[in-house]
Amino acid sequence: MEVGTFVSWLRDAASTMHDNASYLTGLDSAIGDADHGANMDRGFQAVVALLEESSFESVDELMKKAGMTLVSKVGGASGPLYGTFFLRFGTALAGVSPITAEAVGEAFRAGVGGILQRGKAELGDKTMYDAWAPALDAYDAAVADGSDLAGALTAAAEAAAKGRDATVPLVARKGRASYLGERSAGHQDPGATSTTLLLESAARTLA
Amino acid sequence: MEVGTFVSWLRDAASTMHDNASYLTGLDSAIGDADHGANMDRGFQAVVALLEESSFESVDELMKKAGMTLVSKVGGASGPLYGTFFLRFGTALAGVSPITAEAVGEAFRAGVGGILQRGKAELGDKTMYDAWAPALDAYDAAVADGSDLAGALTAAAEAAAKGRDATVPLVARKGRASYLGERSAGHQDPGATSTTLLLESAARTLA
Amino acid sequence: MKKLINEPGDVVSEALRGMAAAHPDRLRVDHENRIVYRKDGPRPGKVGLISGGGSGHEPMHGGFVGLGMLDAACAGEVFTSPVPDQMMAATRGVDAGAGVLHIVKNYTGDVMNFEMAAELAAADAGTEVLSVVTNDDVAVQDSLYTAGRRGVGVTVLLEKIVGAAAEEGRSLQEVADLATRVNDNGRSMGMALTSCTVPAAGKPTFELADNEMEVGIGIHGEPGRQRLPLAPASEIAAMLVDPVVGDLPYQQGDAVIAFVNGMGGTPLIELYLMYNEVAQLLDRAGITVARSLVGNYITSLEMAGCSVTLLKADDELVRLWDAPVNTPGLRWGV
Amino acid sequence: MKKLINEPGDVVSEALRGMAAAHPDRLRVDHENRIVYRKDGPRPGKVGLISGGGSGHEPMHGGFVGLGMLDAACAGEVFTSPVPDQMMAATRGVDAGAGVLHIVKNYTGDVMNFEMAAELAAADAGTEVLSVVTNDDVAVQDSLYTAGRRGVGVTVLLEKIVGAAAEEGRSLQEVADLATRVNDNGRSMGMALTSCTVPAAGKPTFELADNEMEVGIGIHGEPGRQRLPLAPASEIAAMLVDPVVGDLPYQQGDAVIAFVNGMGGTPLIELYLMYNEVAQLLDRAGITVARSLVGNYITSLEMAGCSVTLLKADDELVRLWDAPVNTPGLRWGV
Ligand SMILES: Nc1ncnc2c1ncn2[C@@H]1O[C@H](COP(=O)(O)OP(=O)(O)O)[C@@H](O)[C@H]1O
Ligand SMILES: Nc1ncnc2c1ncn2[C@@H]1O[C@H](COP(=O)(O)OP(=O)(O)O)[C@@H](O)[C@H]1O
Ligand SMILES: [Mg+2]
Ligand SMILES: [Mg+2]
Ligand SMILES: [Mg+2]
Ligand SMILES: [Mg+2]
Repeated sequence: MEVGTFVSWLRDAASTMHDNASYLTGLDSAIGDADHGANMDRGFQAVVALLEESSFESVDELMKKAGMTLVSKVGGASGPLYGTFFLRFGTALAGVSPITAEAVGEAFRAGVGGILQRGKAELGDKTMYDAWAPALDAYDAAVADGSDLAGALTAAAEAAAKGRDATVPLVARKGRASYLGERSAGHQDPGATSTTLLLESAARTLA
Repeated sequence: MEVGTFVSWLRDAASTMHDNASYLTGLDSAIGDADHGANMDRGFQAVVALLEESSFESVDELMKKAGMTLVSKVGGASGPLYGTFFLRFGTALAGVSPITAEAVGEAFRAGVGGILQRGKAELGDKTMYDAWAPALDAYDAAVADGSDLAGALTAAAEAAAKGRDATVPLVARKGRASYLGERSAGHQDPGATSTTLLLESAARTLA
Repeated sequence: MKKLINEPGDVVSEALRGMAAAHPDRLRVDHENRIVYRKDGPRPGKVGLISGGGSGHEPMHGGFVGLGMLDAACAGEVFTSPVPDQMMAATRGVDAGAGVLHIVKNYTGDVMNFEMAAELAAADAGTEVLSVVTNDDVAVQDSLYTAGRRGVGVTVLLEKIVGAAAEEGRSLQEVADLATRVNDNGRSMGMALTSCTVPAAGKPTFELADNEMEVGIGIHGEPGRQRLPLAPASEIAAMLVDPVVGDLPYQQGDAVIAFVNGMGGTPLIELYLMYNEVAQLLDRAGITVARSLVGNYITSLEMAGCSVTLLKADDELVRLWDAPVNTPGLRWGV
Repeated sequence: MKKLINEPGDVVSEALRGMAAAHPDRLRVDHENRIVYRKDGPRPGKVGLISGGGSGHEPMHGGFVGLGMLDAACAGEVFTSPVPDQMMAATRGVDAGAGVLHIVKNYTGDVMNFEMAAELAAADAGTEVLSVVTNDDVAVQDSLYTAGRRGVGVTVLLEKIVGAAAEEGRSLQEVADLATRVNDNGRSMGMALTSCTVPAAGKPTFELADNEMEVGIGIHGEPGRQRLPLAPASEIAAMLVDPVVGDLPYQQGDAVIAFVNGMGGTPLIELYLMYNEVAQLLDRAGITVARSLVGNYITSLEMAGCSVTLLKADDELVRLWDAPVNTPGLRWGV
């Protein structure tokens, strides 16, 4: 897989975040502070600006720079979390060639590990981790089943969507929604939603 | 006429202002600062409290004290104006006995003179003077025509009401409404309205 | 009506109790007469400065009582001038032998009540009283044929500057002349994004649609001269600055104290943003900002909106502006 | 959305330009990095204090930069934590050889971004960095199993007190220990009468009916723990004071700094009225008010509402509270 493929992912993710900005902010209004859409959009627009300015020789360089851009431009909870994901994802791919479905799986695992380490969320805390964790499992299972990258990412995106939906009834224990206590139940987590969008974008573009 | 008759006027005026407080404040919202009803109500409630506490030997004493109470409790533009009216009204009746329709006419003239002197309004400035001036003229004309006190006050109240209605199309040149310029046209002056209520109360009670 | 209050009729007296409790070191409150006094006054030989007006403009006036500013402030009901009894009591209370200046905003009610008080105080105690009436609001047109212009933002700047002059031991006439000079050199204009609600009235004084604003408002929740479509901050700034600059007029090379004031419900982030616009407009007009003030100082309950005040300032005015002041609302140098 | 703004995306940078223009004598603003610096810093040998957070809480934090308080403040987007780059730049900018304390409010985003910055700053420049995380909001329950309590009103008091200690030349560890002590002795609780509107969102974060209020809100326009019928100020005061007093707990004989804070859209007249209620409740509980603060200091855009913060204060904390401070938001003694 070429650098260009990953560039496509980032561009597609950026336009997805842009199109869904007010949807994500709306979700964040209910149980947060009404900025998640603006945050994701700002961050990915900065990634697009990065793509305009620089060209990248390797996927790991591209992904690390994208991660650093997200860290530098998003802020909030999602900035360090998504930023760390891409940083670790890129680092895991350093020197790896060719980039196989297995290699992407390793990078995926490293990225989710970063989110876990930064955010210290557990499954069921009603955070983006509730989408990332099942997505990673589904990806691994698919690859183990002999699926190609496209198939594994599709499985991951579907699992993320299920995880996202499963956040609705939960009472939040991490992030701003946790301040609401019981009142956080009945609302879909914004971060789990943006994670699903990101993985759906990956399934559309990385292949 | 007895002190008691004038006490009845003040009591009736107080309950009239109380009942019309939000009506008057509503008028003052459109072209002023939304307090005229509260001001009149507060002032006349204080006059009622005065009547509960003290008894009065003479009409002039009663009216002067009522005027001082209004000055001390109302504030705003209407406090000094109505206060001065009653102060001058009372002063003009000092030592006058019996209190005839002519004597009340003199007192009425003195009171309106006080309003004019304090407020420096001219006819057509869209103030309470637009109710007071025609009321005084009508009173005088009625007395000249041989009318008794009740008849003269009824004529005065009717003329005040006409004067009040005539304030509607005017552009204000005095008081807060003047800040609105042309936008003050189309609204009835709150002070001209409370003046009319006060004179209608007089027509009901002084006889 | 959504307010942090108990009974509408108790708002003023309870807020005064809160002020007294919050500033026991600096203020003394006569609750009976609703007068906020400087704790450390009156200082023998100093001209006494009193002001007052309807409540609902906080921190003005009670929050401007203290060293280097007012000696006393009379609080009326919300948006209703205080009564002569209050002003007489305050005049007596601050008279330290050098006379008393009444700082009156030009509203019919305030002017008449202060006038009655001055007449009575002169007759009564023989206290020498002079008055200055502020009337800086350029939104009021044809003011020659009407009650005239309203006193708004300049009142704050005047109370500070004249307070410093009184502190220096100037005579009553000198203090009054300075007050007149400040008023003559100041102009203001305001606008509202929302109405406010007088507690006793219980509903907004006027209704504005989501895409409307009132331009040319005063500080009593009264509607303004014009209802206009909502505009960006840069355009609003021009709508306020242009008539102010054109009125005095302020000219290229002039130095000013520039004051962007919030109406009570507008947060500081927006006021700083407005100040950025105002500073740029002044810069383009060649007007230098010698000093600035940004914040909620002369308010209209919870109204959202702002006003711009300019005061042409020579070295003396700037020096008096910089002099120490210790009030709940303005404090520096102490 | 009715605000005095231009483009929603430009609110923060334009407000920072306004701050810089309004306080040229005291502040220096790095617009690129959105950092407000003390003009006269860094002072060699003094521990550097930096804070920061989302914008929309003005005057916090930029308005608390200056002598006796912060050395720098990083401004994020509205309600969004600033990014590590800003904090690293500010850390470098204020490091005068004695190390830097990061004052962080306990929000996942703020904590993670400051953590990343501290890691990077340590690796990068070898600057010694300690952090204190404020978490005084008693409205957050079961905080052991969650992200914990929010940092709210105590942050303001802490920045003042710890700023005074840093000014005295204390070591980084001493300053950090004091910060921890202040946080440990402070508790807060807030409520809202209205929601606020994040400029980029364009509509209110939540909707409240005319007869409803939210109790247990934070400072990001987030809904609170409970939606309750609107109540008189006296009942609201009890709803805020009781959980605060009961939590530490503050006891009969304790002395406190009492802080009634407005959320941005509540005018001072209501805050003083609330302070009157709070002072009475404390008095009844036998708690002495050593010092008080009433005003809009840690806000949530134009939200109407208030919060109550108590800080148990011994003589040292009171002395540090009284020490000179010269910032746009708090000023005395200078
Ligand atoms: N500790 C955490 N671990 C994982 N994800 C988290 C954590 N805290 C918050 N999040 C995610 O971040 C999302 C909110 O992001 P955003 O609104 O951009 O930041 P903020 O909460 O600072 O405003 C939440 O919906 C949640 O999915
Ligand atoms: N100069 C004046 N002469 C006579 N009446 C006046 C004058 N100015 C104002 N008024 C009257 O006062 C009324 C308003 O009274 P009120 O609302 O109680 O006081 P304020 O205007 O101070 O709020 C106006 O409706 C008008 O009739
Ligand atoms: Mg958010
Ligand atoms: Mg009125
Ligand atoms: Mg009034
Ligand atoms: Mg946020």
